[in-house]
Amino acid sequence: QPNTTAPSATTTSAPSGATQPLKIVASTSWVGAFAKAAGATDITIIAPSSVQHPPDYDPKPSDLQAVADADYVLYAGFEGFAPRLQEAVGGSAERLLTVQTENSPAVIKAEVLRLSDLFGTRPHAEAFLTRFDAEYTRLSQDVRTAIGAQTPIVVSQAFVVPWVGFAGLEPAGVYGPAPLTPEELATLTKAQPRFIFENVHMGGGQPIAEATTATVINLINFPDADLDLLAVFQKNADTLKSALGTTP
Amino acid sequence: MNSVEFIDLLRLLPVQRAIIALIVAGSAFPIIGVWIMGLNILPVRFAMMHVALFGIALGLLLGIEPTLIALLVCGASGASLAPLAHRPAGLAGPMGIVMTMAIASALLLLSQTGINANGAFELLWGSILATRQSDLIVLVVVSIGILGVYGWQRRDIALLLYDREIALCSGIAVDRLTMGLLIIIALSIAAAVRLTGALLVDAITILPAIAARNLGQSLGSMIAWAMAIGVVGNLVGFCLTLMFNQPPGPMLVITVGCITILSYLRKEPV
Amino acid sequence: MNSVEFIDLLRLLPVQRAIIALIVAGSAFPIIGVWIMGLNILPVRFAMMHVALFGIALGLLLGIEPTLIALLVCGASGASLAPLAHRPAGLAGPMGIVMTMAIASALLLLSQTGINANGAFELLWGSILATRQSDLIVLVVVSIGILGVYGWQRRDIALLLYDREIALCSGIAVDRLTMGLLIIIALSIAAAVRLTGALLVDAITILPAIAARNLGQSLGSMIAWAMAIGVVGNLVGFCLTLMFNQPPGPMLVITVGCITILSYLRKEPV
Amino acid sequence: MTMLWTEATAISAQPARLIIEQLVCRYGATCVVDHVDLALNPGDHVALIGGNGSGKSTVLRAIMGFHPISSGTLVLDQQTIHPRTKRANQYRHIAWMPQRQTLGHFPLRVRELLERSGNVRLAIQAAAHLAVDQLMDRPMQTLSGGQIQRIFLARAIGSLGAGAGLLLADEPTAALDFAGQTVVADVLASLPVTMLVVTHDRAVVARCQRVLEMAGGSLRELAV
Amino acid sequence: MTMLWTEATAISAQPARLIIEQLVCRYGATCVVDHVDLALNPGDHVALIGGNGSGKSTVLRAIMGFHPISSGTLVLDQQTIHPRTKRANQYRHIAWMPQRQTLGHFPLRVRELLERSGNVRLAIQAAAHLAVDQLMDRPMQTLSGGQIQRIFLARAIGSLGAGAGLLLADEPTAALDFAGQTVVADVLASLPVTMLVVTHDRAVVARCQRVLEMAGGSLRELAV
Ligand SMILES: Nc1ncnc2c1ncn2[C@@H]1O[C@H](COP(=O)(O)OP(=O)(O)OP(=O)(O)O)[C@@H](O)[C@H]1O
Ligand SMILES: Nc1ncnc2c1ncn2[C@@H]1O[C@H](COP(=O)(O)OP(=O)(O)OP(=O)(O)O)[C@@H](O)[C@H]1O
Ligand SMILES: [Mg+2]
Ligand SMILES: [Mg+2]
Ligand SMILES: [Zn+2]
Repeated sequence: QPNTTAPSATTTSAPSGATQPLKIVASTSWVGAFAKAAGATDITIIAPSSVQHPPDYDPKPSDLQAVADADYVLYAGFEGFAPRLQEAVGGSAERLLTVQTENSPAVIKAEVLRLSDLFGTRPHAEAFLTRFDAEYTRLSQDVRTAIGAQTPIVVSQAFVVPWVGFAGLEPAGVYGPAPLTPEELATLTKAQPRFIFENVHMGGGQPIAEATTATVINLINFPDADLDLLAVFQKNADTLKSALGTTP
Repeated sequence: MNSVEFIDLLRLLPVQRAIIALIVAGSAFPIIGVWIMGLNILPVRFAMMHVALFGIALGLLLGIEPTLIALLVCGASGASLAPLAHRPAGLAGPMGIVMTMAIASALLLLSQTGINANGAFELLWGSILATRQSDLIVLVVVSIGILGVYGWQRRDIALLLYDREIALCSGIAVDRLTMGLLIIIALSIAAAVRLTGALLVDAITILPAIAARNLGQSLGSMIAWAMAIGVVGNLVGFCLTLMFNQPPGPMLVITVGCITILSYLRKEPV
Repeated sequence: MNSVEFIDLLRLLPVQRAIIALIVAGSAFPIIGVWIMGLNILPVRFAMMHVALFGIALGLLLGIEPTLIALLVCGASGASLAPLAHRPAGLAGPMGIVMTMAIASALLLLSQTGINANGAFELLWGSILATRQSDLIVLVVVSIGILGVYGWQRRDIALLLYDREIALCSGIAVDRLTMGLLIIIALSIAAAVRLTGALLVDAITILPAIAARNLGQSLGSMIAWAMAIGVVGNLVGFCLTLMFNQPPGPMLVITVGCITILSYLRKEPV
Repeated sequence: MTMLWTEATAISAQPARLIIEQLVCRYGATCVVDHVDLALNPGDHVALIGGNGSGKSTVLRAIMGFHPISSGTLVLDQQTIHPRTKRANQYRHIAWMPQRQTLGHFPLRVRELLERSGNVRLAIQAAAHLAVDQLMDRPMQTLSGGQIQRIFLARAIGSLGAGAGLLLADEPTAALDFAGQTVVADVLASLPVTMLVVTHDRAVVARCQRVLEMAGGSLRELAV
Repeated sequence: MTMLWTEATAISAQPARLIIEQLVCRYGATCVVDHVDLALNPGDHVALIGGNGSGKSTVLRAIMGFHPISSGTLVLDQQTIHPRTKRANQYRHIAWMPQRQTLGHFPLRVRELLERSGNVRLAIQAAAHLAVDQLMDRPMQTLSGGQIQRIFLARAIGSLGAGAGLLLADEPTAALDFAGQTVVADVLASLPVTMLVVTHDRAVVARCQRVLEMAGGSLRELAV
């Protein structure tokens, strides 16, 4: 449903559209990384990656200014401040886009292409995806190699399930984001996992570790301020290699 | 930040709206704050946020407009406290029950139904910088309502907060008045959280009222103090917000909070 | 859920530890709850969580062990209330200030320094199902400490909570005792949140105490009631948790909360 | 100071008739008012005396509806007082002086208390006669024991001025200085309404037409 | 009932000497105790009378340290009373009966109050003499006005039994029934300690050796 032509606000405020990069405001660094991958260059992040609960974020005056000046405001859907700020400053509601954030190749590919069509930066996005595919395959292979022939049993927090596939494994169980119930704990414990893929941003898997002596592997989803999505894959690959690789 | 940027910010419509909102709400909501002090239900803002969360979860579950359900549940929880007001231990305990039971029920409902908690939280979100035209209108209406109720019932309220039995034997319908106040408090707090942000509600209700309790010698003078501190403190805090580019909620709470702490220097409050 | 599964759950080490924790903490923390009622600082659990968050942010910023700083800041904030206890408006106002100012400062500090708040929140997180051996030991030590202080000072505490002037002219060092109680309350609540989870703290402190305020006729009998409700209510709630497969925090709050609501059926508390 | 209070004539109320039959009040299991009968004719000034803890205040508080009635009936001017319903309306018919002059939970100025008494003008005149009219802008919390008591009497007189035909006063002279004891006893005597006054003050008893004594929850009339 | 209280001989305290010089107490700008001098010799029983609002309670509360002293000195048995420091220790030297018998903020049983009076045994004996020993297990909040006053006198006697040499009593007979007024006046007269008693009760005044009158913040001694 997103419009492929830039909204009128942009064309009127920036008549020399070809030379001036689009101003993108992203709710979080994760959303920002998708925009960057799609080819945006002028990206302002509202909630820094340090904010645990994006729904709670209290924007600053500079955030308001950024939204007022933005060509597009991107958010993941649950950050109430993004649509409210956009509505408060007025202007076309079409500037506001939701982006599905998930670190799986399929979602990344779909969302990056969709955004690039909007930004008019398709070639950049395709170049990124080519690089991404190669990197993903390489890093994923490294992890699989480190694991070796065995297939350790893992359970995973709901929002880091894609990393289980990344490691070439199947999750024996999933928990979160709600707190564990005793039955979940019992079921997940009974699965006798060797590893727990924990979402470092939310937590919640510690009781399983307690009950099973499984190793907790802390995985990230949000990139740093450099908005480098590939760095997230690099970092998690390293984490996974050193954790899974040490299995006897 | 230099002055040019400050002026730039003032040109933004939401910033102008925020200033109007701070003046309007800052002069009406401290009245609510003083009632809250008098009824000894200071954590009501926390309680209402959690009751609202429960209402939202319920609304999402039933497929009815969640903010409506949230308001209804907030009003009902306020009303449900009224019959306990005459007890020797007062309303602090019942408010504590509402607060903890609401969180627990909300979490249970969310975990039961698998509703995305983020979506529920999102509906509770507000910020003074994100005040829309429609928000401002609602805020003005609510504020005028509060001022009206106070103007109309202030003598009875003064006696009620002083002593329930004396109010009763002065011919005041104590139960009805208590329930009315509790419902107004619950609804306006719930609305204000959504319209202006949670922390701002603290800065315009509770904190000015705590300061006024130290400074005023009657309901009238306390409310005058609270309104003055509400408006002035929040405008000063908002200027600091703009000047130092800080999140407004925390900044306003800290500004008004400092004034409140200073009010404790007054030696002999009544 | 059938009985086999129930027995299965009881075989889990975390479940066994949770039961011990509920018995131990459930019999000591209600004492803290009654003190909290007596000092009229019911939202202390909320306040301490946010004070702790501020302390953690500070610790992360300074590179010092964050949980240590959090405990220190909690203790200090408790102590800072003591000089205000003799004011006519009591401690409810000061506790309100601590609560709102702590959230605001924590948010400001986090937003200022770009500290990873995930770490900060993580350190506050606790769940009764995640109680480790070491947590249990700390909990037992804290609980014994609370029981010890109460046994040792209970006559003085009874008079202090009854009336400060009467306590003073009975030769009680009122200021010191108030400060001691506030520090103990602040520290144990902060520790318990970390060890057992926030909601569980409500279920073992505030709720039993509110019920006991309706049922007991003296500090001693209130504490007996609170302990009974704390232990029994939480064990029942935990069984329900296991039987109906619910998150323990909300389930325990709801169970004990229902008992507390029932306590209001008693007509004439003192 | 000891002259009769002339403004009392401004009280327009019709003296009320109060009939109490078989009144029983309990605290939990203990019965502190035990099947009490009592009839006050319009204009009667009745002293209610009796040992400490004999149940005098409980009787008054039951009439006011502040204490639940276990059984029995209260009839004020042919109207049965329902302990639960339409209370706010009934209070306008009874002026009340409590034994424990509460300091209140929240600041309130003397003026605000008197303004809501029913008849401000008369209440302020009464305050002037009782020498506490200079305290109008003071918070109740800052008054001395005797000053509070005088203000509460002024408030009760304001209620009488607004049409209450019955005054219930619980130890109205307890905290007063020597002069005040006489003044208040005289003011009470001059009020043209029905009055039931609990007292341990012989001067007040002496000015009443009837004396009832309470003991162990029961009431008997003393020959005066 | 009106006999002297024999257990008073169990009070072991050394009667105290209290010297007050140029005491000034204010509420905000108003000066309610205005350069008051007062000397109590050991064993003196002194009545403090005066109009309502004249500052009597404030003087007593200042001695107790409950009201701040603007200027002046208080010396108890050669020891200057510092309004701020080591308060808890000094309270053991003064027995206190407040004017407003607080109902308290939290339940407390009578027994618990007396247990912490200093000398439980004596306090309970006094309660028995004052006919309130059957109330030991009752919460303070459930007592009648006169019952509370009796319990507070018993508490003060407990303090005397623990060595306090000075009794400060603020209107100790205000809420008492006829018999109680006499009993308490007699008990007070029998106490072998220094005593400063604020009262509006002629029977209590008559049993004191000295009478001071307060008016407008100033004190003068009346010839008895
Ligand atoms: N909650 C309660 N539980 C048990 N007994 C109570 C309670 N409240 C009051 N009482 C008792 O009821 C009796 C009557 O009390 P009331 O206040 O009516 O006495 P009174 O005649 O007014 O005494 P006084 O002259 O001292 O004011 C007293 O013995 C009192 O101890
Ligand atoms: N906070 C205050 N601000 C101003 N004046 C006050 C305050 N508190 C008390 N007062 C005044 O101080 C004076 C002295 O009060 P105090 O209680 O000492 O009187 P008292 O002699 O004990 O009177 P009573 O016989 O009525 O008990 C009174 O006139 C009172 O109104
Ligand atoms: Mg009485
Ligand atoms: Mg006095
Ligand atoms: Zn949050």
